Amino acid sequence: MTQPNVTLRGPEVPNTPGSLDPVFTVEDLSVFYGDYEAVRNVDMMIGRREITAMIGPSGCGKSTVLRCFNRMNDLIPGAHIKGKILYHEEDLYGDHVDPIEVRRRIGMVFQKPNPFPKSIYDNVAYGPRVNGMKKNMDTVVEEALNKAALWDEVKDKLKQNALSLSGGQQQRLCIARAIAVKPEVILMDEPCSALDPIATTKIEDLMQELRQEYTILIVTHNMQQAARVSDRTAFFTADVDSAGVRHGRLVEFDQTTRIFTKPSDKRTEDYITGRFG
Amino acid sequence: MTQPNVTLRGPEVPNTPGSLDPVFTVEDLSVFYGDYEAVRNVDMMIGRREITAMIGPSGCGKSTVLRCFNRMNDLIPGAHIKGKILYHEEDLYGDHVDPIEVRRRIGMVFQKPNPFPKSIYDNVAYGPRVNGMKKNMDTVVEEALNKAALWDEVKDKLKQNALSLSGGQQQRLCIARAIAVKPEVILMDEPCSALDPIATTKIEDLMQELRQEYTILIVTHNMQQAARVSDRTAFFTADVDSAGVRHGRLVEFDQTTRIFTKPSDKRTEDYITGRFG
Amino acid sequence: MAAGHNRATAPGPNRSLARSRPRYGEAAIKVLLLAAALVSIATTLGIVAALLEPTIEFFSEVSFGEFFGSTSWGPLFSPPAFGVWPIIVATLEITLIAVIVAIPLGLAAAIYLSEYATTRVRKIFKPVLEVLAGIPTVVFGFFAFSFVTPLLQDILPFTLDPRNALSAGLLVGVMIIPIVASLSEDAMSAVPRSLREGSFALGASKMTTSVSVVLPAAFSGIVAAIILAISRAAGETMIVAIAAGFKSIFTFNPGSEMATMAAFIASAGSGDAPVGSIAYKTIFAVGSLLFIMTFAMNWFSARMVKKYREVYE
Amino acid sequence: MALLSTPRSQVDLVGKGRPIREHLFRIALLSSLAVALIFLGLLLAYTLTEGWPRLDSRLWENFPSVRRPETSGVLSGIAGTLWIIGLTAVMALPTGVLAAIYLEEYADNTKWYNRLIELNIANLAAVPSIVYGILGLGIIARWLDFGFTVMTGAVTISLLVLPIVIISAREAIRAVPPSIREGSLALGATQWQTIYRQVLPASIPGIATGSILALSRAIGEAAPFLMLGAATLVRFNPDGVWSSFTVLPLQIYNLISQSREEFHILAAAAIVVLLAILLLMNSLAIWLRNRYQKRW
Amino acid sequence: GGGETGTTADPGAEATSGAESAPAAAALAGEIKIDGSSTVAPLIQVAAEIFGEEQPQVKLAVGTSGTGGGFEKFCAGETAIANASRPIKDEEKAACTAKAINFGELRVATDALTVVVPKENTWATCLTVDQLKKIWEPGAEGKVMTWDQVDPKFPKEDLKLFGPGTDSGTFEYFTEEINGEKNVSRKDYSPSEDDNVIVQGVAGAKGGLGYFGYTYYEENMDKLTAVQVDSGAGCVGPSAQSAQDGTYTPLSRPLFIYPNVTELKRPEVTAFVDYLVANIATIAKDAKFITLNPEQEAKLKTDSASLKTQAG
Ligand SMILES: Nc1ncnc2c1ncn2[C@@H]1O[C@H](COP(=O)(O)OP(=O)(O)OP(=O)(O)O)[C@@H](O)[C@H]1O
Ligand SMILES: Nc1ncnc2c1ncn2[C@@H]1O[C@H](COP(=O)(O)OP(=O)(O)OP(=O)(O)O)[C@@H](O)[C@H]1O
Ligand SMILES: [Mg+2]
Ligand SMILES: [Mg+2]
Repeated sequence: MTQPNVTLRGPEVPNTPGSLDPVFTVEDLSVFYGDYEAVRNVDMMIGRREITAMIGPSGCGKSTVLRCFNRMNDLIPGAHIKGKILYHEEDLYGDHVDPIEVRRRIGMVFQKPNPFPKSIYDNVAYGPRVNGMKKNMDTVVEEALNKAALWDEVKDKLKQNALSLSGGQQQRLCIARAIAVKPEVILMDEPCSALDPIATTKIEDLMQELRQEYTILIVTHNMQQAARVSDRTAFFTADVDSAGVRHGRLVEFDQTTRIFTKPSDKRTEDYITGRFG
Repeated sequence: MTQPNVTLRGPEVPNTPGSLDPVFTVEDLSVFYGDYEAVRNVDMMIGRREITAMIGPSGCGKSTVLRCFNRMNDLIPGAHIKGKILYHEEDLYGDHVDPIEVRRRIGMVFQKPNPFPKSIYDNVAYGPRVNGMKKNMDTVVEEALNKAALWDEVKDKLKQNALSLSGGQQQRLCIARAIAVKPEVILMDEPCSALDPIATTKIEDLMQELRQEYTILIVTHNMQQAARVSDRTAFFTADVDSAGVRHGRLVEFDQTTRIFTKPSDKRTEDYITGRFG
Repeated sequence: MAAGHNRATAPGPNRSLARSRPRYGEAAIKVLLLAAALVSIATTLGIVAALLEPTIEFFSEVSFGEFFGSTSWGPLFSPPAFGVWPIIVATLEITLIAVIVAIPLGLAAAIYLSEYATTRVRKIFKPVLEVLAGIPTVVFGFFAFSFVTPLLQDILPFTLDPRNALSAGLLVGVMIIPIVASLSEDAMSAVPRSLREGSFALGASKMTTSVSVVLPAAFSGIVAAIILAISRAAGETMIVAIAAGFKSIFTFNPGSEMATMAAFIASAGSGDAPVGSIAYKTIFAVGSLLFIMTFAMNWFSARMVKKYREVYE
Repeated sequence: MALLSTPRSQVDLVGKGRPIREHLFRIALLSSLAVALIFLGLLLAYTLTEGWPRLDSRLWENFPSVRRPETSGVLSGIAGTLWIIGLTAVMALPTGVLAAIYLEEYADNTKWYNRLIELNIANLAAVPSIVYGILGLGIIARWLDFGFTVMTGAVTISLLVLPIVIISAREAIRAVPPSIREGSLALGATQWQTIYRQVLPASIPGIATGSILALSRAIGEAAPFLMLGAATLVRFNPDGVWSSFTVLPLQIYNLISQSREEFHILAAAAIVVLLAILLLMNSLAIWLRNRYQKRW
Repeated sequence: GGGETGTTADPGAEATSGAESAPAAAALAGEIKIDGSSTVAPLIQVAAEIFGEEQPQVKLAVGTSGTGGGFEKFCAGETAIANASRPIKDEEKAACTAKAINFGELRVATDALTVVVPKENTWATCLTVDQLKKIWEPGAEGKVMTWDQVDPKFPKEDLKLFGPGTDSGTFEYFTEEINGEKNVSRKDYSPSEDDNVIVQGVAGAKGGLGYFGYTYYEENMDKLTAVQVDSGAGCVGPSAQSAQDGTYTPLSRPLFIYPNVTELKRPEVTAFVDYLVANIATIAKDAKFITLNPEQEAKLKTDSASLKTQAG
């Protein structure tokens, strides 16, 4: 086997297997779009104040699984799950659970930066406002922009339209927007794939910062990125069943160092060594 | 430097630097979209019956340059070039040159398979028909499908709509369609990025086959793929000029083995070792 | 375990995910929106209700056989004649003339706008087509009657009644050009660029690409546009009332005056047929027939669109 | 190595006389568009020259008169048309936009009733306006007992333009990228908050444009009023929704039907007024579209 | 200047004086809906116009739904006055009674249905009722297509027929008088509510023939010739004279309005009817109608007076 070409975060990895303090516990999760079972039988745990990366070839269901964590899939007609996702022991799909409350607690950043066509200030203030927060908005906005490492760049033009920012700034604005509602978890679906290298580096640095306070889940198609930033990695792939239908599967879930140095599954090894994908 | 994680095609690489028999010679090419100079000062050569790969981060102008080779950029209002592209010593952008004739000689396969909403047969026969070929269409279609390694899979359903094929089959159909007009060169813009691993492998095998007869240029964002299939590699990147505008540039152009083992430019090295992109 | 030490940033496990405050407003709004959407259903029910009773009464007095089996129409004459064919034929003939005018012109205009015109040209011409689409049909009628018919009477070798199917049909055709053009253009613009590029990359010219790739790919949308245009033409009232007249004899001669179904409804409906009389019920019977015809066409169109929609994208 | 090179003669990239056919095709397309536009021009020129002698303040300051065609005007028609359009705007636009929001944002179109609503709207858009006249006569004037009043006319016309408003509003709403909705929902906004604060503001220009075009269709309608027996000689302006009225297109229809030449000139002049109102509304729509249209 | 009177500027005084200075009798207001025959409409429209100049607050809406349509709305209580080019039918009376609507009949003018041919037509100066029947009876449909079939002495010119729509009182009256039964007619003629089309159609075809109310003929005397009609007592042309004295038979006919008695309780409706009756001669002349002869006018006055007493 060729040695995988990765730079691993060495010293900062804080968790040994035993020390995982789960925010989410996924038990035998299958996700359906109508009759089509897009993802099958996933079991994994997301540790508190860790960065968990989800990697795998296109169409293996990474986004699908990610969007289960804040119930974004509810919005797709016909989408439903089997199995369980526990959020601090509470069933995320329980009857009494309000998906809107879930999304407030579990923020999300998308692949393409999607700022609202409003001012920078209003973008950040939007979340607190819809959640009924009224006072000290200025403070909230400043704090969020600060955490997203954007404050210095935009503090003089808060009233300017957010669409006038560069791609990387827009993505950081989206992160600020997510932070402003004070979530516990932030989900990120390929947050850097539309950005240039410099912006990518900034976002990666930012993730390291945020990790002090937030639990982060990131989907990426860039293995180097997964290796650079994450504590744990889940590797997904898709296989074809006897009826010829493709289903996504979790192949391996482990500490990132292990996945990239001693994967226990042949498919993981093939993938990270670039033999396919 | 970490060793790049690539599998190189060893023995079959036929060309030593001196043996390049150029089909295209690119001289100081700059490409503009209106006033915006998307790509600057490219010099390269495309060798006959070789596979040349173009790699680089998103937005660096790979597609832009590729589309100059069959004058597809003519279709974009405002797009124009400076510099020269010679096709067998003839200026591809000369006054007397008919872009339609150029496209007949230089085929193209796109990122997303784009079969016409017609039967499989009509898809393949489309090119020969618009080029005024009338007789022996059945033979032409069979031959093209054969070369594209698709004949066995579709020979019983030639009248079926092409959209009923799987993604990988559709992409091979698009290759067959390009072959049917008997071009000399085939341009491919990320032909596998919408495909699953198995389909990708098939297309890569097919490219090796086609290399016996055709000159192939491929854009890919997958470095492993470039390393696996190509003879020569051009590495592009984008840099920002003093006015803050991004321009694509050719950083390095060399035999694939050299690019992946001993790149002469720091940026190439960073890119292939996954430090950015 | 460090859970919950900083409540502001991490709500933690101790706060339930249940609804923090009730949201009756959301439900009320949804009901309101649904109610608005149901107005359209109520409209259809209203139309059916308005048409149904008199139509049933009509057919209890006049047999289906007479209605569809005879070619003599004159519900207000004595003895009344209820063979509906003359007005159906007139409707179809005027619609046909209109379609012959509008389909080639409309489609050609659509191809031009979608495939050839630059963004700037398109930005100018689309609104102009919209203006054409908004011109009141009385105006077209006036123009047909007082300008086009005299002109045609001068240049055509055969005689043309002062009111005739030909000039009415021509103007109905002009009226529906924008419908055909603008909806077909929408359908063609929706054809993915990748298909065009695929065709160009094979050495096809612009004309070949437009005709043999874009047109077929936009087929279902174009059919829908044409069917909508046909139903507009078939139901057009003012142009035919002004320019084609009310003579309901069974003829195919486009130079002669003829009454369409809509023209009959307009003249009889604004006239003095007493409520409850058979003549009055005839208005509703013809109205029902017209309604059913447009309904059938649109049902067909919806099926076409559905059948071919998946073909691309 | 030179042996492997393609001979120079094979590399002839000159075209083969294709351009002529291509040019003819292009010209054919362009002239088709031109035919439609020439018609429009001819029509405008014709009505303008016909109506020119009467295009003065008499037209919009006087009520119609059968005794003195020379002082006769169409004031009551203009006023009636404005009343109808105003009321239609008030009734049809909100209903249409709300229905469009329902269909785009809430309706699950795997449900049969939502598909029925959609099919029904497409169908209503094609129902001839004279049939709406029957609806107005049978249901609104008689059954609901609204009589032959401004209200009846406005309700009928509202129902007539409703499908057009819904269809164009849906298009405008659909043009708002899903990423905006996802962004909002992911922040814990409710669905209505998302619509009210993100989707609607972003689609307002499109909705306004579509609405204006729908209303400009309503302005020209005459057939339903024919069925409603709207009075033809109305020498007063409506003073409320329960007043009698006439509308401009109906007045034009009646003027055309008069035998005296003066009235035909008057009809042409009235048409110019109607077209002027129409062009004004269309220009407003275009201006709105160019000014506020968002490119995502 | 009269600035000295400024001392009386006290709001109460001003209000009182305002009330006093309002003309007690004149200013009427309200809406009067009238609908019915399009033949009668011009007469009522002229009356409405002149009356409207004196009483601008009274809103007169005149519709032209045809005689039957007018009665329909009238008997549904939707209009105050119905215009009619024929007397009310029994069914229509029944409909009115069912809704408890009392009405009166007032003959307001006379019409002479005029048969017209183009100026180029030199042969048909006078047609007998039989000849007209030959042209218009249902049996002629598709058969009597040229003038020589009507009378061998006439040239072989194509017969092009124009007439009012089947839903008009004019059509009903003409068919009854010529073909012997209401609404019995050949169908292959060009019907039109729009008399202008009849004028243009007849004037534009050498063999054209049409019929409509006398008013339209008067307006288009330059283009059309009125055919004399022979009902056995010799050829008589349509004119005010012949219509009034009854010699223009069988095509002269009375025109009516039917006011709703209950509506007459409204002062503005009474005022309008009064005005119409008082000025009937001028109005009819102004509207180019054939005026009533003195006896007919006297009857109109007594009829309207008795209606007013009914209304109380
Ligand atoms: N809304 C949907 N309806 C039906 N099928 C869907 C839907 N969204 C995704 N899928 C299917 O589910 C599977 C998993 O898709 P998903 O988007 O989760 O993959 P992914 O791993 O995120 O891929 P990528 O790397 O391309 O983003 C795919 O086969 C996809 O076609
Ligand atoms: N039609 C166009 N008009 C204007 N600018 C364009 C157009 N197409 C591409 N560009 C710009 O040109 C630059 C190069 O784009 P290009 O598509 O060639 O990049 P690429 O290397 O193919 O990227 P990717 O890997 O994302 O496909 C980019 O900045 C892009 O925004
Ligand atoms: Mg994804
Ligand atoms: Mg590209």
